[in-house]
Amino acid sequence: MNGLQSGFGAWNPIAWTLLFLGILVLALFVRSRGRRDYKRGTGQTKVFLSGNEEPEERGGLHVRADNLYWGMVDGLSGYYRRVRALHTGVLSDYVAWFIGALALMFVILVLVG
Amino acid sequence: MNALLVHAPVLLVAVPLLGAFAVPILGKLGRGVRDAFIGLIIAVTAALAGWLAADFFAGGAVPFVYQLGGQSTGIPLLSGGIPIRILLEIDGLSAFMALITALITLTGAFFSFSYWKNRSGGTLYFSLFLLLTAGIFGMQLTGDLFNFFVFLEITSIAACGLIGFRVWLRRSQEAGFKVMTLYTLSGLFVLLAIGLLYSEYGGLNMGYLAGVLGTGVLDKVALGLLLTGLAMKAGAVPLHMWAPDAYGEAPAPMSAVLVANSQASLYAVFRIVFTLFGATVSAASLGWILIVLALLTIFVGVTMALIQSDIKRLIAYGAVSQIGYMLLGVGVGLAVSGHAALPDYGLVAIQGGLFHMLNDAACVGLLFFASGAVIRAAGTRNLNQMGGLAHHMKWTTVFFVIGAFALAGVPPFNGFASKFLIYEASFQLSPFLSIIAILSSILLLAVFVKVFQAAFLGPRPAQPVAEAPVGMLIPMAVLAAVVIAFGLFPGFFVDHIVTPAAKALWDGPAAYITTVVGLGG
Amino acid sequence: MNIGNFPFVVAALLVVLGLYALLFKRNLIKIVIGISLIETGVNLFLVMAGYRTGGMAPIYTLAPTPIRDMVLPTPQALTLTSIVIGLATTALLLSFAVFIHRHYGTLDIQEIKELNG
Amino acid sequence: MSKGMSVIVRTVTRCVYGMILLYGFYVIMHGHLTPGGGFQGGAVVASAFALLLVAFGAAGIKGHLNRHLLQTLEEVGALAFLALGFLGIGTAFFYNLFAGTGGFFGAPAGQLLSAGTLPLMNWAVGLKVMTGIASIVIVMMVGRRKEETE
Repeated sequence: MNGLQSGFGAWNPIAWTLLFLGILVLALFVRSRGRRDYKRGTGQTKVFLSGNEEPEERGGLHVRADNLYWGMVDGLSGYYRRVRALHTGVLSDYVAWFIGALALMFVILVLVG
Repeated sequence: MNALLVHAPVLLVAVPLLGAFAVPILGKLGRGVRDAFIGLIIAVTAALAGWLAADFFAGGAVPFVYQLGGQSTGIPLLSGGIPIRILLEIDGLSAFMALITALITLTGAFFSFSYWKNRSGGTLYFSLFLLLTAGIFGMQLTGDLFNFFVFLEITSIAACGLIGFRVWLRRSQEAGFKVMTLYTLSGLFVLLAIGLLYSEYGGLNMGYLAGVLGTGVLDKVALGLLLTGLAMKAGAVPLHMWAPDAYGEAPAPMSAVLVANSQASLYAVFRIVFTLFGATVSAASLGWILIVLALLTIFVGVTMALIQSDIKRLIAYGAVSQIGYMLLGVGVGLAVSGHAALPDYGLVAIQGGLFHMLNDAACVGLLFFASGAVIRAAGTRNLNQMGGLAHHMKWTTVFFVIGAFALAGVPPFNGFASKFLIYEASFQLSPFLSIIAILSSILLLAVFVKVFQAAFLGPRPAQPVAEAPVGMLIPMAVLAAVVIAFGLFPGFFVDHIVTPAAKALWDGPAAYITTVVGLGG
Repeated sequence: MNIGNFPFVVAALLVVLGLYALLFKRNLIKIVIGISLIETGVNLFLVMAGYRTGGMAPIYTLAPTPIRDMVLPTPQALTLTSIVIGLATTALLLSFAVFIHRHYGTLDIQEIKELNG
Repeated sequence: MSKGMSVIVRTVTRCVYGMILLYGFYVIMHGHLTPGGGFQGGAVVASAFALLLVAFGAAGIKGHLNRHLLQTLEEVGALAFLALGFLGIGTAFFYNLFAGTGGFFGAPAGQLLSAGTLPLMNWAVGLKVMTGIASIVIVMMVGRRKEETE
């Protein structure tokens, strides 16, 4: 009633949520077993940045949107160069895509289906 | 049946239309009167749609027709076997789509009140908003191809008016011109197809046409014109180029309603391939056309979203990719509906595709609303210039995260429930399909992590920003509640709403046809 | 070729001409003219679809006997509706063109591409 | 441009203006009997307004054609059309309530006061179309003028 059956697998969100909450409680429990004898205000509470000093200017720390996934976009640069070239912003090209899709659809429907 | 309920199909079109024409007059009486009137109109429309759908689904989802201008509303007049009246036909799919439209327009209108509080141009905006609402309901409820074209053009004109009515913004004018040209072009080809079908069979009624359509070349040309024209309006890759312009440049609440508009075109695609041409054209080849379109849409939409730096354009590409999931689900269902064995997963795929329409409307609406609140607070749409908004906009952040997780298909939100059905069913047709779908879903999560990191995380902004007003938060909260409810209790909604809609497609056009032409012979 | 098919050829030519304008003309106004040409072609096709050779105008009180001598009224109603829609579309497109010229200082569609990528 | 066109054009406009209006209203009123109707008649009437605008310029017609009044009348036309649709909702939306009843607008087919709500709908559509097209023409004209002064 509550879940979904696909005939192949099943999905029960309530059970999943209960499990998720259970694991969350477990994780919090493990966390609460951690050491409490660390010294505040010393190097023990500092952020560990591969041994580098933590920069003081907080404003400069924010990673801006274009810098995220730089590596991935760079790795896919061949794909992105081609796909961006298709989105020219020129209306005539968009109309050409429409005519092309129409022609292709005719060919498929009349010849194949 | 209740007297009001009998007339509900036509009232869903007529009441927003009445509002659209009365708003400019009432606008002269002051903003309070105008807003109260718009709220009343939209609330009445949504309540009628909800009531109609509830009664329809509770009553076993038996299709019925509403006849305009006849001696009675029910039985269509036949003249020589051809229904000539203007008919609205409600079956499971129409009622389901009306429910989606009601949800989005209701929340969109109430979000708009707050959005237009300190801006000018509200009267024109709401007039066009109601016109668009009437057009979308008309597209979903009509049983007549030509009226469908009229409603299609009403939505085109109203949508482009809404994209470009802020004439002082240069990019909105560019978007308005491009979108209007492409909408008109696709609309004219749809009209050409309707003209072809009319000249061949002498009828415009969908039920009648479905019963007499042949398999000649002319029918296939008409099908090609209809499919391509409507795929353009739905925003399927490679005909999607207008969609980011339209969603991105429209006012934020409008973008959500434009998605509902695209879904109405998608509904028409499903109606045409299943009901109109269901009995005549090879289901496998049509289904694979939809599947190829779907894969392109999913992949190109998500990857293009990843590199955007304009928050609304990013969400717009995300919305384009979600159109692909709906096409994938229904396309898989169509492709297997031609098999002699009729495997069960075809129905599951259609259920997934349709359920995803409902879920997508709620999540994308939520994301566009949140982006409106973010842009209002940050004063910019460029993600590179945002940061740290979560310090001041806690509720908006929560709603954005819910919408983003749901759209990316993270359990236990609703997007996962529908994508689960799509993955499982498409896996049984071909594992490649579900691999692409799952991979793109993960990429979409990465896309929204980018937005979340860039806009909401980071150090406090230099000037403190204000949380979105309550008038914006409440519509977002309603959509978030819908997202969570559909996510936690998908079984209930799939059983009661989605399955009748999916069965209307899966069981073939016989029920739709006999409702119109079976009675008079 | 039957002379009765001539209007269909004209309709097809109009649509093709309109598509040519959309694809190869750079001026916004010419693009709007192209849209109007396609629309005219489709409308001509619709009217021709309901024409009967030697038929009368479809006026109820002048209905001839046999009624088959009357041209079909439905395509004419459709064409009329489509003309009305075309009027609204053209007006909207032209006003967009006016404002684009005001903002961009050009009517060349190749230069109006801020929204790309 | 704002001064309008030559004396010949203006005089001819004065002569034919009334005739165009008359013909437009004729087409609207006989919409249920002859080819034509609300949209066509309304477009003819609006063309008379456009002629005025061309002949006398935007400044010349100031005070004669009020844009806000036109837009309000356009909404009234649309609302009247919808109201006529709602009138029949006791039976079905757009049901022709008055046709064939013998009373007002119920005369046999072929007479001016026949066909029930159809002539009324034609009037409503005619009002909407004539005011709508006129205000589009005026807005475009005024927009042009403003652009020239900038």
